[in-house]
Order: sequence, then C-alpha cells, then structure tokens
Amino acid sequence: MNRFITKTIAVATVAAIGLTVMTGCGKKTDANNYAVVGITQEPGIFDPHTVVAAGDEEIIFNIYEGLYKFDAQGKLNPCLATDVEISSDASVYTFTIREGVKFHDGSELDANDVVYSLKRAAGLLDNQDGTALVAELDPIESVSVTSDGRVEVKLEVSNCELLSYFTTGIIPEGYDNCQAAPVGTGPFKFESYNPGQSVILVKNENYWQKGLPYLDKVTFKVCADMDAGLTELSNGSIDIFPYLMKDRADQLDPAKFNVLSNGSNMVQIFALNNSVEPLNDVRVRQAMNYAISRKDIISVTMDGAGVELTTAMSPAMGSYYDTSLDGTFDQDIEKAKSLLAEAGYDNGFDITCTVPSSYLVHVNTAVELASELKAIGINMEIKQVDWATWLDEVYAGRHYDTTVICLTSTYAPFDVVGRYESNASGNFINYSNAQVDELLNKIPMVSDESERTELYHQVLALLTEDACSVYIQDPTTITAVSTRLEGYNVYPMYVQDMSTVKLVEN
Amino acid sequence: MTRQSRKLRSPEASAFYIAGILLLGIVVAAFIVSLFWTPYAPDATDASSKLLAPCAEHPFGTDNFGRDVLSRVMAASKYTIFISAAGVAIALVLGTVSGIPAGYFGGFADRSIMLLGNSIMCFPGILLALVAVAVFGPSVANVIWALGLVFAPTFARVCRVGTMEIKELDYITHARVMGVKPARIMALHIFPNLVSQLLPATVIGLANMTLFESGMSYLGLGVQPPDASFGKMLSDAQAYIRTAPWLIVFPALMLVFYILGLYFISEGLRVSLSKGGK
Amino acid sequence: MARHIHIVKVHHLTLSFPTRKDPDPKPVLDDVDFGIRDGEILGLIGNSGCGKTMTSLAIAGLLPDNARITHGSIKFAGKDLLAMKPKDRRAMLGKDIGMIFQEPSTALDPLMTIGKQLEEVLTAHKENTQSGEDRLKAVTDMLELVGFTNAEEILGRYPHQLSGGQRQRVLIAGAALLKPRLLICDEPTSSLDTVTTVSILALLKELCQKLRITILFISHDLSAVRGFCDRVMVMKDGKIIDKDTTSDILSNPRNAYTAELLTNARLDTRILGLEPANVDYSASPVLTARDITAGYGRSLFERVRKTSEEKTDNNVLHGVSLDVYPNEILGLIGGSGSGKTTLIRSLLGLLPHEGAVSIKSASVGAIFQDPVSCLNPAHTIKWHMSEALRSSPKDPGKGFKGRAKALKRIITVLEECGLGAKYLNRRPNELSGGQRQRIAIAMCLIQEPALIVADEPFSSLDASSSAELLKLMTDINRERHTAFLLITHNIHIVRQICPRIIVMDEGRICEEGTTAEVLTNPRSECTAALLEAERRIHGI
Amino acid sequence: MQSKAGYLLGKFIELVLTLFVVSLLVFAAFSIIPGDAARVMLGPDATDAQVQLLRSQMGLDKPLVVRYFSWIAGVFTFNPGTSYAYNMGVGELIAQRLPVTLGMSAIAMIMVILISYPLAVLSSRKPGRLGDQVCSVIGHVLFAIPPYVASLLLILLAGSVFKLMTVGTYVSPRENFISYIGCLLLPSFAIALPKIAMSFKFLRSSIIEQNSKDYVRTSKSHGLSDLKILVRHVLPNSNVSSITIISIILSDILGGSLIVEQVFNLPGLGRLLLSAISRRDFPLLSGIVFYLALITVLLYFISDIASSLADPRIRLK
Repeated sequence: MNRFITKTIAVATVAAIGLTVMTGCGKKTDANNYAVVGITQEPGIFDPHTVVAAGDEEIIFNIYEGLYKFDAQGKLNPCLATDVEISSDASVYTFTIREGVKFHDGSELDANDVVYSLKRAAGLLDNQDGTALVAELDPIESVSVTSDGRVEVKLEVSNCELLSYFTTGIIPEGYDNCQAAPVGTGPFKFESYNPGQSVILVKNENYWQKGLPYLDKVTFKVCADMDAGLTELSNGSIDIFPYLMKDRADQLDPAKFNVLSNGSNMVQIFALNNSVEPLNDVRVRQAMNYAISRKDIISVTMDGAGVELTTAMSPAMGSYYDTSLDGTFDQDIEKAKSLLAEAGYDNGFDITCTVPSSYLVHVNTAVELASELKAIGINMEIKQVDWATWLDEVYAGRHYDTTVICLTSTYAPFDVVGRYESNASGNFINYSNAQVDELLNKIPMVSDESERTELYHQVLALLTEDACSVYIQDPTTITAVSTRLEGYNVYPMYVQDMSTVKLVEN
Repeated sequence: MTRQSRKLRSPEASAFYIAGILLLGIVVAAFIVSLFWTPYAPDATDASSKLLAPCAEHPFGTDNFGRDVLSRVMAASKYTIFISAAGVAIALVLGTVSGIPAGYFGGFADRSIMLLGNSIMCFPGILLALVAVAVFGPSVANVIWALGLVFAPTFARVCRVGTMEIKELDYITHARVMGVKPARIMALHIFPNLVSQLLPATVIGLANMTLFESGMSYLGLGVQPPDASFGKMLSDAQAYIRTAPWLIVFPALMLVFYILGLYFISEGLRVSLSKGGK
Repeated sequence: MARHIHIVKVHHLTLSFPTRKDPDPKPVLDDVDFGIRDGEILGLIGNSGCGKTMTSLAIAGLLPDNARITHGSIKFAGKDLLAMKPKDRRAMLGKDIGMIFQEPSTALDPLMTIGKQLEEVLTAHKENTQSGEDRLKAVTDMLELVGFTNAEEILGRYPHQLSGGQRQRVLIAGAALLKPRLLICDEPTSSLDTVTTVSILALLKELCQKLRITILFISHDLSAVRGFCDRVMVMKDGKIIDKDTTSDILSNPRNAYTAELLTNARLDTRILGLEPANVDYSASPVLTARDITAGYGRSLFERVRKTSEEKTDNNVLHGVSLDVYPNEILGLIGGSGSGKTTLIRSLLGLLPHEGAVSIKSASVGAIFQDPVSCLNPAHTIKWHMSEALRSSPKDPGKGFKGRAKALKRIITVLEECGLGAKYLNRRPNELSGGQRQRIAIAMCLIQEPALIVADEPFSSLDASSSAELLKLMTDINRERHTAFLLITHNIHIVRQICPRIIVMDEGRICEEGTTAEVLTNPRSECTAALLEAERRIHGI
Repeated sequence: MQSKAGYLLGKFIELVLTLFVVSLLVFAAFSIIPGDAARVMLGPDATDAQVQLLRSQMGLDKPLVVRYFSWIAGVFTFNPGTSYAYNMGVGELIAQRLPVTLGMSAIAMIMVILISYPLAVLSSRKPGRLGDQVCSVIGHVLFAIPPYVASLLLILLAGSVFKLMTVGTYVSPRENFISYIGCLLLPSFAIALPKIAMSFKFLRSSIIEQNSKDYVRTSKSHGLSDLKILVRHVLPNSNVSSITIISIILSDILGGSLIVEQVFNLPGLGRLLLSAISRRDFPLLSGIVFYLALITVLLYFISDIASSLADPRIRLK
C-alpha cells in the first residue's frame, strides 16, 4: 500500500504549511511532569502497518516498537528482538525475542505476537489478499516460530538490506483495532485523539527499559502552521516545536528555549522528468544544475539552514554518503549557457514545474528556481496542485516536466538509491541507466559492508554524472525545546522520541 | 446629454467621484505603468537583498525572496483589475441573460431561475467560489469563472426586478401591442433602461469581487505564485508581520485604495442617479 | 358685514430657505397676510410650488429645519405661535390644530393597527387623563362619526386592509379626535376618484358644522372648492393674489392667473366644435368582442385559472361583449375598478382571457394614460418611430432605399401629429407630456391601424394639451377614418366627441347606447352615480 | 389568519426547494470531480482490487441517484459519511468546530448591532452634520477593508502597540468560558468592522427614509413628540426593513469567519474546510459546505418569518 511512499517520499514537512492542519488546545494536568509537542501535520492513522503520512509516525514511534529500532544517531539497535541471525545467502532471518516485555494491555509479548504482526505487515494472514501492508516487507515468504521459540522469517529472494524494515511495529496476536485503540509495547500508551486538536499519550508504567520514560504525559498538539506554533511556544502552551525555520527560531527568547538543529536525512530534489524533451538531454540537465545557486535557494527558503547537495543522498547517511561529489555543480552561468547551446537550446525553452501547493518550502523553492533559471533563458511556469493530484499526476502518473519535493528515507541506504532502478515504482523521474540497474541488483546480494558502501558510492557518482535531477539540499531540522525540559534527541528522521525527555531538575 | 451630465454633478456626488477616481487612479496608474515598466522584474529574486526595509533603491522594501515590493504591488494590481473585470463581465452576462427573461416572462421560468439563483446565494461569503476552485483547481481562469458564477445571481436579481418594473410601463405594453418580438423587447426596449441600475451594481460588483478574489488568494486558492496578487502577498507577509510590516502595509493599502475607490464611485453614481432620476 | 373672529391671523409672513451659498434667496412665502375666520371653510388655491403647503406647515409649526421665517407673525386664537417653544407648539397639534394630507395610502404607519394609531392622539396629550376604556370609546365614536358603520372592526385593522377613501376617513378621524378648532386639509382629495372625493368633501363639511371646526382647505384645483369653501384665496409664487368669497372668484376672476386656473379646470369650453367623422353602423365592425372573461393570475403570462370556483374570485371581467364600428369613436366610461383597463388589455391580447376577439385590421394602435412612461427614455424619437414601422406589415424594408423611404414616412407622420423633423433626434425626457402623447399616436399612425385604443390619454395632461390631443384625435378620425376606442372618466370629453358610449361597472357593461341618450337619461344606477359625482365636482 | 398560514406554507415550500437545489449543487460538485475518491485515499501504489474494495465500502459503485439519497439521508441525521482524512464521522468533526465559528459569528453580530445601531440613530438625527459625515466617511473606509486585512492590521496593532499576544491561542468554552470569549473578541471584531459600516449605512439611510415618510408627518400632526415618533414608529418600521439586511450580514459574517479563522489560527469550520480542501476530503468538504449553506438558508427563512410577523402587510401577499 502506501507505506512505500511514506517511507520514501514521505512528505517532507520541513517547514510549515498553511493549509493542512489546524490548531487546537490540550488540557494541562496539574502536575508538571508533562510535555506538549507542537506538530503541524494532522495525525490520522494509528495503525503501525498502514500509516500513510510521515506525520503519523512522528507520534506512533512512542507507542509501537519493532524488533529493531533506530536511535538518534541513525544506528539500528535490537529492540523487541535481542539479536538476529541472518543466513549466509541472506534469505532467512531468525530473531530471538526479548523476554519480559508487556503490551499496553498487560499481555506478555511472545513469538506468536511477532509472527502475527509480521504476517499482517506482509499481507500473509488468511484474511488478507497477499498484498503487503508494509510494501518493503513484501519479499517475506513465510514467518514461523522455530522449535526453540525464535521467529524465523523466510524471504522469496535474498536481501541483505531488509533488517532496517523490521522496525515495523509489533502488536498483540489477533489484534486488529490499532486505529481506534492502539496497543503496542512502546514507552507511552495511547490515551485519546481529538482530531485537529491533539493526541494525548500517557506513561507506560511497565515499559521494559527500566527507568524510562520520565514524563507522565505527552500531548501532541496540532498547530496550524509554523507561525501558529511559534506563537504557542511564546505563550508557553507548547514545550517542544520541531520543524522551525531559522528566522523564526531566531525570534525565540534563548532564556526560555534551547534551539537544536540537525540534518534531517532528507533530500530536496528539483526533479526533472528524464523522458520529457528537452530534459532527456543530459547537457540540458547539467546546464540546469550549473544555472542555480543552491546557497541562494537555501538562503531564501530555509534562511540558510540547509546543507547543499549535489547527489541523491543526505550526508546524514554517514559513510554511504560520498563526500567527493561535493561542489560538483557550483553555480556557473557561462558553463550552463554553453551546455544549453551545445544541446541546441541557445534561446532556452519553456517548461512547467508542478509543485504540491501545501508545501510552502517547495513552492518557494520553485519560485526561486524559476527566477534563477531565467538567467539561462529557461522560462519555468509554476503550476501548483494539491497533494492528491500531485501523487496522481506527478508521482504515479509521471505526467510532468519538473517538480520540487523532498525525498525522505529510513537509514537504509538502499531506500535512497533503490528508486533509480529503471523499473522501480518510485522512479518517478524516469531515470534509466543500465549500469545503475546492474549495481542496484547486485547490492542486496553483497553481504560485506565495505563492499556495499563502495557500490553505493559508484551509484551516487553515476547519478551525479548523469545529472539525473537537480539535488538541492538536506534541510536542517530546527527544534525548539523549552528550557524546562532536557534529554530531547533530534532524530534525523520524522519521529519524536519522547522516552528520554525529562524535566530539568533544579 | 446636457441634462444627463448636469444630473451627474450634484456636489455630494462629485465629492464621491473625485475621491473615488483619485483612489482608483492610483491603482489603475500602477497597473498601466506596470504593463510597460516596473522598477525591477516582479518575479526576480535576489537572495542577497531579502527583507530590506523601504529605502532609496526599494521604496516599498523587499520580500523574503529579495523581490521588490513596489514592482510586485504594481504587477499585482494587474491581476486584481483583470480578475475583477473579467469576473464581473461574466456575472453581468449570465445575470442579464437569465434575469431579464425571468422578470419578463415570470411564471415557471422565473421561479426556476430565481430558485437556482437563491440557492447559489445561500452559500455564505466566498464559500462557493472556494469550493469551485477547490474542485477544479486553483488558477486565474477558474477563479474568474467561480466568481462570475457566484456573482451572477446578484445581477440577475437587479435585472429581474428592473425588468418586472419596466415591463409594466406603457412603452413596453405599446411595443407588445405593436407586435415586437419578446427577444427584441428584452434586448432593445428593456435592457437599455436597466443600464442605470446595472452601472452601480457593476461598480460595487467589481469591489466585492476584489474582496473575494484577494481572500481566495490569501488562502492560496487564487492567483498562484510566483505571480503577485494582493491577497497572496499579504498571506506571505503574515509570517513577517513583526519583522517586516512593510510587506503588509503596501499591498493592503493598494487593495483598500482599489476597493474604496470603487465604493466611492458607486456611491457617487447612487447619489446622482437617485437625485436626478425620476 | 358682520365682524368675524379670526382664529388664525397670518401677519405679513415671509419665509425663505437660506443656504450657505445663497444667504438671501427669493422667499418662498412673500408677505403673506390673511386671517381664517372662526367656523369658516377657507380655500387656498394655487399650482404646485406656489407656497400653499409651506403656509400650512408654518401654521402647524412643522416647517423643515432649513426654513427661516424672516418676517411676520402667526397668531392662533390670540397667541403668538412663533414666540412659543417648539415643544409647546407640537403639543398644540392634534389638540388645537388638526391636519390631514394628500396621500392617505402612506400617511398611516403600516405596522400599527388603526385603533392604536388613533389612541396615540389621545395619549400624546398629557393633560388628557382618560382611562383606556374611555379612550377606546372616544376613538370608536369618532370612527362612527366619520362614517364607519363597523367602527369596532376597523380598530383592529391595519392600514393596508383599508381602501384609500377609508384611510382618508381614518385620518380625518385622527385629526378631529380632540375636536381641534382648526383643521388643515392639504389636498385631501387629489389622489381619490371623483365619487370618493365627493363623499370626503361632504364629510368635512359635516364635521365643520357638527363640531364647529374651522377648515383651511388647500388644493390646486379651483373646481374642487366649488360648493365647498366659503372663501377662496389664490396663491402664486408665494404671494396671495386674490381673495374673496368662492362664488365671486368663480364667477368673476379678477386677474389673469385666476382666470387661467379657472379655464384649466374647464376643458369643456375648449373642445366645443370638434367634429368626429360620421359613423356607418351597418358596416361590419372593425373590432368584435364576445363574452370576454378575464382576471389576473400571478403573472400576465399565466393562463387564467380554469376552475369555476376561482373564476369568481379572481376575474375582473365577466362576459363583456362589444363592437367597434369603422370610423367610430366609441367612448368607454366607468368608475375606477370597473374593469375598463382589464377589458382593453384583453382586447389588445395582453392578458389571457376567455371569449372571442376579432379585429378586422392588420394592426391595432394603442395609447396609454401616462405620458411619462409611454415612451422609452433610452431611445430617440426616430428610434421609436422606426421601431413602430419595423414591427408593422407596412415596413418598407431594409437597405438604403427602404430606410430613406421609412425616414420620409416618419417625418410625414410626425408632421401630421403636429411635430416636425426636428424632433427626430430628441429623447422623451426633452418633450412635454402632450408632445409625448402625440409621439405615441404617431407611432400608432405609422402602422396605419384601423383602430386605436386610447386608455385615459388625457388624465395626466393639462387642459390645453388635452384639448390639442383631442383635436388631433378627431382630425385623425375624420381624415384617416381610424376608429377609436376611448377609455376615459371625463364625461365632457365623451359628450363632445363620442357618438356612442359604453358604461362599465364591476366588470360588466351596465349601459350602452348613443351618448346623448345615455347621459341625459341614464337607465342604470352606476351611470347615474357617475353623472352625479361629475356634476357636484364640476358644477355641470 | 388563513392567508398567514398560506404565506408560511409557501415560505416553507420555498425553503425545502432551496435546500433541495443546494443539496443537488453540493452533491453534483463533488460527484463530477475528476479523480477517483478511493484511489485518492489509497494512493497511487494501491492495486485495482484494493481500490475496488474501498469503492464498494464507500458505496461509490452505486448509481448516482442512490448515492445522492443515502447522502441526503445522512445529512439530515447529522451523519453525512466519514472523513477520509480523519477517519471520523463528518457530523462529529463539524460539531467539534462549530463553537468557534458560531461563537465568533455571534460575537461579531452582537458587536455589529451594539455599535451600528446607536450610531445610526444618532447620526440620522441631523443628517449632514459634521458628526454624521465623519461617521459616514469612516464607514466607507471600514467597508472597503477586507476582514482578513483588518485582522492583520489588528494583529499588528495588538502585538506592537498593546503588546498583547492573544493571537493564535484558543480556549474551548467548556474549559473557561471567559477566556473563550476573550480569544474570540479580536477576530470577531475584525469580521464585524466592515459589517458595522454596512449596517450603519443601511440603518442610517433607513431611518432617514422612514423619517421622511408621510406617517411621520401624520404623527407629528397628532402632536406626538419626536422621541415618541422615533421609538414607536420610525424604529419599528426601519427594523422591519433591516431584518433582511441583518440576515445577509449574518451570512456574510459566517463567510468572513472562514478566512479570519485562518488568520487568527482558530480551530473553526474554516480551518476544517481548508484542510478538507487541501486533502481532497470530499465527504467532509461536502458536509461542511452543505451545513453552512443550511445555516444560511435557515437564517433567510427565519428572517422571512420574522418580517412576516413584524409586518402585517406581508401576510396578505
């Protein structure tokens, strides 16, 4: 289902959007041991296997846990599993299940719960039609409990990269009411959801990690947009507000707020449809890469809070990221012009940029791009569409010239580059390079870490060489946290981990 | 003609006319000049000079893209004037074409047309236009159509009521006795006499349509960026309301000038038509 | 001459409306000086704008805010009104001075019942400490006095539920309720029809005698004061130019203006000697109507309701049959609401009706009552004439030749109607009422109809324009042999130019015959009533 | 009395007919929309089978007429479907937001009446005086300021001059009624401003017009004092003609609140509407649109009834 989009393009709400959501108000408990988190996306889905928008995961990260779990550094740690054994051809994963973990409803976690959850996510339950709810887990052929109480997952094809998808939430066996009454093993229990206003979570007293969490109650309060959130911050009605723009964060009183920033592991891309004239000409694409100033775009759209990108991966991916590609496309108008001339477009051309209207940053980026592209004679008209139309026309239909969007991913590097395979469903830019295809087919088979890293570097280099699109930035996530709280970790992904947050002692 | 022009010159009316034309003149002048020249290209961004307060180079300051606000205000007047004029034209045509026959023939046709018109008017404020644009997608053309449709019943009402009054007058009875065809009676005998009622309605329609259009643009469902419109400029500026108030002040002033100018002129028309009329 | 006590003495009153621009304008009332004797009915006559209403408002203390009395004084029963406080003057109204006005249809608060509005007259005056019951009785008595037989029922009614005559009676009741010494009547009958006018005047006279009320009666119509007022003053441009007993003024006007007012009231003297064509009653009629039954539905275009029950409810006409012969000027008279207008609308095909109408002519012309709305203000005279020509079968066609021919015919017809080519490019608002009616006739003539229907064409015209229009009609009748169906309430006109008349009442023809016969020897009550009202008003 | 019953019946039939046409308009608008609602919900990667399943769950496979009637039935039982985006009953969602929008409209209307009525009465006493003219000019200027611009200016003023930071917070009436009213005051005032001007202008000219009516002269001739004439005759008559304009103003205020909520960041119907628009949440969108129209239709109906009660002439019609 839609999880694929969730994980891969999931909506980068780097910044705030006027239209999507609304504000609300939460109730405060008498005790001080609570935190209110401002969110700008309306949460809608609480089923861990059917979450659609990244905004949903932001909250359920605190409710559900998977066999493995990412930490704030992007490291994958065992969670409900204590370890995993992967067969040499990477076709069988065998997990040892942690003992002494209790669900929010009080029942004990056992292997059957894990089997049920994984089958449900992979669409293997009897009442399912075989379509995976979590598309990335589609390769699972069977899930079973071994004689020694471990859980064995067999895959249809070998895949070394699948472990990071076992972060999907585990729910009690046979439980199917996650939407209305989420039950997981996470540090917080679901209390209530007031659409358009708030989601309230309370402390899971039986959490398996002793001492965690610190807070009794966490309220996720929906704010209309960044400015609304900012106002609420100043009023003290929310304590934590992520996704701030730098200029807004600068307005905050440093005595009341700590401002944390971090790369977001997102890739803002000025996507060029490689099968449309004249964008099918590599020289045109290169020219466009040279024509723009990433620095100016970041300055205008993010007030400077972003990392320039020239390739498909965020530096947050650590060693997988290829630093040698930095600076490949520094602005060079003359070069851009000559490339265009070479391609036969001395006088430029007209193209359309279809952007989702609800994402102000993307719209602003398109505006800035259009202005900069004028310098080399390219007239770019901006067509704003709503999100559904964007998904329909641009992402699925691929009827577009160019677009601006953020690509997000988990820490699995394959998530990032997998879409550039010629037939990948996420390859909405219609990129096709036989060499890249070959490399991408090879990667999951390679179990050696450094060898895989090298292959990833090769893929990134090819993508940059082909100038398959214009990569712009990894926007910085800026989060304001009230000085009455500490221990908040900024994740370079779309989650709010509240388990480590506690009151400042004084 | 002399009588007509004398009629339009009561002192109260001329005060309204002068004020109206002055205010409207500012916006129209900005519009005309913008067709040939703006200080900067209205869409040209300049990251190095963003959010500048009004100064010699940028008399109205610059916005968060470093775009010149004066140039954008000038360019925005173009959309405001164009959309309101085109929308009113559509509403006027739809309104007259439905309102005059409704008033003239009465009966079932009248009741059906008015039922439809009343139903459209039952959607409060800009709701219907918002929904129409939401359904068909935001674009200048859709905004014009939606607003034209929403305003048509107002004009239809004016036409219908006017026609019902006029059709009882002897000259229409006379025309009917002479055997003039209904279509010709409506077009040549009735319509010219509705002009004096339609004129203020048209001017006020322009103003109201601008209110609606700017509201829709403010909500992001009107003129689309990077094109400038007053509503969109104001909604973008809201984020900088404390740090860069000039982003709000100048578009707001121009918008109010335009609407107020139109109101004054319609008020002048109303005063002179009601005084000099019968 | 016996010495009369003056209840009101207006002494050299001068009144003007100064503005910032013109601080010393021409006075609206210029040295007006007269007295009203106790118990008399004094007429004040003049054209509109002559200052007669201002005079009455000055006495009542209801002058507009911007009016200034620059000179003179007004005394009421010896008290100097101008020296009194406005509040005290207001308190005098209703108690000492009563007033009634021209337009009874709007003179009552539409939201309040008659009873409450009349009761207010009593409660407004503090010294009046009657109980609620007494007040009710006083109001009921007064309503009975002004001629309501169902006074108690009237109390609960709203103004819109009464007819014009009834409302005027209610207003008179209100004005007379506290038995004031002076009653000012400002054109109380000019919006009423003749029969009602007669009854209202009779009522006023009765009140004057029964309650000993003095009446100041204001009118523009000199003939209305005949037989009603004891004395008459004639006013022109803010000055009183003539003042004497009624009979003296009427029989012996002492200046040209009074004489003119007098002749204006007497159309009959101007139209003697008009000669309509002779009629051949054996020829087949140019218009035949049989059993016309019609009424108003919700709109003119809707069919008449078919159910027999509703027919009686809505129908205004009941089985009317008539013939108009070639060459004839057929008169159609009747009181208001008798169905005259409905009949001609049916004949002209403007109203759905039952019954047969056959017209032996390619087209029928029509002219209507109101000279203001008879022409389209948006177009020139030339356009009007071309439009008429274009709609007739006689249209010479398009093209240069056709147009030139058309223009020539238009000019010919206009000249025939006493207007020339110079009127071609004028617009209706540049013409007088009489000229407009002529254009309306010209538009008919250019279509060369065998019959022109004329619906009260004179009622809004002054005497001289009426006379000219009548002459034009008879000329057309004589020279073109066009038949006319003339609807009018003016019996003199009928007498002069119609060989035959039809009298209508309550949607039926109640009498039909040669004019001489019908008017000298009426057989039906309605004809007799019409003649009687006419006689009392005009003294014929 | 019979004719009055007939009048009410006629008005009621008109109400039903109008509602029918309104519902048709709303339903049609959301039925002819390009794109498949089920696919929009499921996203581009859904299989045809999934889409088909959801379509039949949502009843989209039924004929239009059947869907219309089931929608209408839902609308009148306050359960017009389930929101795609919130997975909640549309009726429930709207009910949650109603206090903001209705509260704001009510406060704005009260402001309109409290401010414009006395001003109009005072101003019309001596038309043309300086005070009257100043009021009129200010009225014209206020009339020309769109509510959302007024909101921005008020925020600017409140923030920079009065150092108030109430903008953007909302307190629900159940929590603290006083604060609830407090947080709606500024936005209500922004909506009310142009309407105060409109209502002032109308009332003033209506009173002046009534003052020139013949019945006022009659009352004067009956010896009534000016105050009594104003209270007993002029105001009741001008109120009757104001009923319609007040219902129009109320409907405008309702429409205006949709935008102003956005500016002031209040969780009312306007925000819900915009969120529904941006998410193409058609069940929610059609619900909001229809209920807002319903409120307006009922307002007009009530104003018709009120005028018929206040004005005896209408009963005859």
